[in-house]
Amino acid sequence: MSIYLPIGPQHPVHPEAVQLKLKVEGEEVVDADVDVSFVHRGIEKVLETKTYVQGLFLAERICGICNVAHTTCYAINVERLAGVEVPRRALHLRLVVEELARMHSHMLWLSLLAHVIGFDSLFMLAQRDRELVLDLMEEITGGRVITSYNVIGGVRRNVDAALAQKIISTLDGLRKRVLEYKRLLGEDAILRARTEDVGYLSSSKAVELSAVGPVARASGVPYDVRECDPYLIHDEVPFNVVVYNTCDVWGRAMVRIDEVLESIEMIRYALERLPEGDVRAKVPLLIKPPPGESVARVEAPRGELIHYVRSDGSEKPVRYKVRTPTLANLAALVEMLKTGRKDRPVYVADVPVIFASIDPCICCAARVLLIDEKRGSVKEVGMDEVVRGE
Amino acid sequence: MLEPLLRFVQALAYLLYTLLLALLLEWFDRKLIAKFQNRVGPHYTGPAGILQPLADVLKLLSKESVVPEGTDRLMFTLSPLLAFTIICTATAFVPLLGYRGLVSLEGDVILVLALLTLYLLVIYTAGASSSSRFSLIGATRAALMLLGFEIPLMLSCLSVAASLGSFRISEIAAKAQPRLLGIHALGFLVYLVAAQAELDRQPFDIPEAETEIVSGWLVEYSGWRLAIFRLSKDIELVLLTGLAVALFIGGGPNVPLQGFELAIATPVFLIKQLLVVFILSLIRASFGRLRIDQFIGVGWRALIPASFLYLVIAALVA
Amino acid sequence: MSGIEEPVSEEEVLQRLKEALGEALLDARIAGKRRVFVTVDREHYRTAVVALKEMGFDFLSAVTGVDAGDRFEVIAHVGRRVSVAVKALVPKDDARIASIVDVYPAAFFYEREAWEMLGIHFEGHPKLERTFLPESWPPGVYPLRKEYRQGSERG
Amino acid sequence: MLSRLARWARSRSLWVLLFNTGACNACDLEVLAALNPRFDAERFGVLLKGSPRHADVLLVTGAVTRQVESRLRRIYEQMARPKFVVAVGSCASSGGIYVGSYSVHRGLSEVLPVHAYVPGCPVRPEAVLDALRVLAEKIERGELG
Repeated sequence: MSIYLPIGPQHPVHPEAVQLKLKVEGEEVVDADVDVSFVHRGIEKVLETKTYVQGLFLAERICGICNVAHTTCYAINVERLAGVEVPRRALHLRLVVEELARMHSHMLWLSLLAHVIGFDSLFMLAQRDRELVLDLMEEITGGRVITSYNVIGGVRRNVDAALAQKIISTLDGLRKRVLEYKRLLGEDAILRARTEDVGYLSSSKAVELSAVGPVARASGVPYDVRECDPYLIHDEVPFNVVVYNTCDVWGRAMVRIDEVLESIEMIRYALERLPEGDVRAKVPLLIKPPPGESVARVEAPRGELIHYVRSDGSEKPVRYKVRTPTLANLAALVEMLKTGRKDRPVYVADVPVIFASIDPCICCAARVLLIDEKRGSVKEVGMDEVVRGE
Repeated sequence: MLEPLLRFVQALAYLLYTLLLALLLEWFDRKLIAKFQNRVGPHYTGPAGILQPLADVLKLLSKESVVPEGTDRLMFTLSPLLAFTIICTATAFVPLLGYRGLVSLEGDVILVLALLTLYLLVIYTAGASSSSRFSLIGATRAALMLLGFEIPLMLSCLSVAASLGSFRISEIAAKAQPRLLGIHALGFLVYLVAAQAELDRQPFDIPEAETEIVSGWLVEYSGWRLAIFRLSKDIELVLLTGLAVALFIGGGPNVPLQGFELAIATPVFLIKQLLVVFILSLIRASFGRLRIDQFIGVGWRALIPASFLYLVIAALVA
Repeated sequence: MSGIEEPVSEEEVLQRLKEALGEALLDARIAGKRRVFVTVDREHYRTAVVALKEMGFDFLSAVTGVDAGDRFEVIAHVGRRVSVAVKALVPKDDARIASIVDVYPAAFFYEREAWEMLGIHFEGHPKLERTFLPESWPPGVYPLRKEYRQGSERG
Repeated sequence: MLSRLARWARSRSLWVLLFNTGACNACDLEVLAALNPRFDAERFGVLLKGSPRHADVLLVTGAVTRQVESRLRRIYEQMARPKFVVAVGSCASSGGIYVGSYSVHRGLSEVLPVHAYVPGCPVRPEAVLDALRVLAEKIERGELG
């Protein structure tokens, strides 16, 4: 018999809807499958009915957290297709906003992880410090979360010297807070107890399942699109790819924290060498790129984001394919849910922590269908039950 | 003839005081947590938001109380009332007024501890009786947690009672002195940790319906039933902090007060209670949540041995 | 897994693909920095993917399904540094192609998406099932096909 | 007199439940931000609750996808009366940027009775608090619930 207890995602622990189907034996998860149909908004179909400029605003709303990555990728894709030359100053500013978005996304993730573990003070403090980053993004682009900063051919608003200085000084203040969180992650007993050895993904599996972003880098795979396929001015800006090989949730947390520190340095570097010149190339509103296809790749906060566009010369794309980093990590997620480290099985109460660790960006009503083999009952409970329940 | 009427009025007044104290402590706890999290907390409902708990309770009382089908209606209605009465009777023995409580018996320490355990059993039936299978699991969690902290709670209370030579709370309260805290520090610590677990607060809030994440036995309750459960939870906080003050820190001031008891002893007791709430809130604000298997580990490996050690110390000291 | 062993230069990739596939390569070109586009017919799709795997490409980025009007196209994007796109042409009336899940397990979800959206059947895929569309979606209706009109499945 | 007291209490203690029906989750972030130390919804007695039984206000974000619709209705039915629904963001208000897609509704009002709309794509945390304040004032004046 199947009992439904539909509970809304009362807290966007997992901001998007996915249903994990778990086979459990008592406490331990034996098998898992994923259903991501809740969030399907048919974006790729709608993109085919929009002009390139209209599509920019839709692409921005594929994911609310890493929308800067989507617009950067979309803009690069269309610029490469149409052969548009973007002024260097715009490349610097795009990098600054992209790294700011990475910072706010990682700090949001830290607060969500804290929430899943019930550490609400860390949730509140991480949220408060994230507001500083959102203030900067609002001042530069006009928007807190969705910025609409990238346009085809450059960026919409300029950054003067005073604002650049303000950004650098604000980020210096933020640095101390982030180092504080790094120390906390290293020392807090309960945080470590809930994250170490949880959500194990071996390096070989991370490579085999083509995992991306912090999930891969925490399992020793040094894959970062900014370094492997530099797109903006990443080949000039010195930064190091953050890699840990603890292969667990704790490792992913440390990767994300270190990346925030890296981003602060990258932003300082980009702002201190801001070249002169305008920020936007002249591009016709009804841009008609020549027939052809183009692939653009960007390192979104969650990992490699790839866009593919096919054009037939008209003002609308024939096909616009978007593969989000979360979809790439789904296979890795299913793997993590099934196999814990040899001496430590995956507990049902770990599921939400593991799920949060890939920083999912697919809409989640967080349903878990527990197929309890012993009792043979199928029970649909909210993921957040699982956080506390069995 | 007048005697029973007077007793009744006294009891009613004491109950009213307990309720007010419960709402005050919940407000104090929420304000403290907010301050620890660099927030303001309840602010606009009454001066500094002090009426917020009252507003919450009144709102719940005015809402529909849904009884989902497939629920054991009798138990679903009875358990909140049972929980409330048990907790209130237990609080009657604690000297909330500083120099005395409502009633004082020889051996009421044991009675209060027994009522506390009974209260937990009622919570189990509350979870079991509501239709959602899941709250049954939440309830079994509550029972499972019992193993972890019930023994340390009892041991710490009984050891301090034994060391001070009396099992009557008011007598212990009179004998206990802040300076004694040095000797009974371990007992006080064990008591606080066990109380935090009994109250289902971080890091031990595993079965209970937390504000953000729903689960556990409270999930199906709404309306007046939920209001009564929340109130009994607040009164439980009053009870445990009152007990902590009475047994470990000492009741009212020891100088004879010639009739000013109510004006001096009660505020002093209240301030000491707020102090204990401060400690519990600090614990709640600085920890995440343990998994149930980790909690049982902490309970059996650390809490229970510590309480036995304290028993030995208390016996030697007395 | 220390560094990344895949070949670095576009020319080298193109050269080795030509050796592996010879005239089966209908079109092969370098489409910009770190971009190689290769087109093969349906039969050589798997051989091209396997050749890339042997070259050291261990990362499958995505599998794209395209309804190009008169035919379907399945494109496998492979590679961390150089992004190689292997395009296979699939006739519309017989929309079948070999699955590459055994070569790159990550294709598991990508091929399911292409199947669900365009109806291209991937032979050898362990679990071609509904992934993104709602449960109430009528089978046999593929939204990303050109002839599909919005809401027509509501009938 | 009793109903005035009940209205006072209901307007001061709005417990909310957030449900994402297929949004890009930018609105969810901003509702979440309404709880953080800077905006602190708890000042108005607003708490985020997990169970529909405990919640008074259902905050819905996202253009209601067809797949989530049945669950959304079920959650609404589970809430104890008086209950209120707030459409957060232009997706929930009118289908937003996804209008024309085969898998979404043209806004929440196609599915549930809506008591307040929060404009914005994404909404700002202040707008969410403002909507809850407007709702609270309406409840206190007795126009709602």
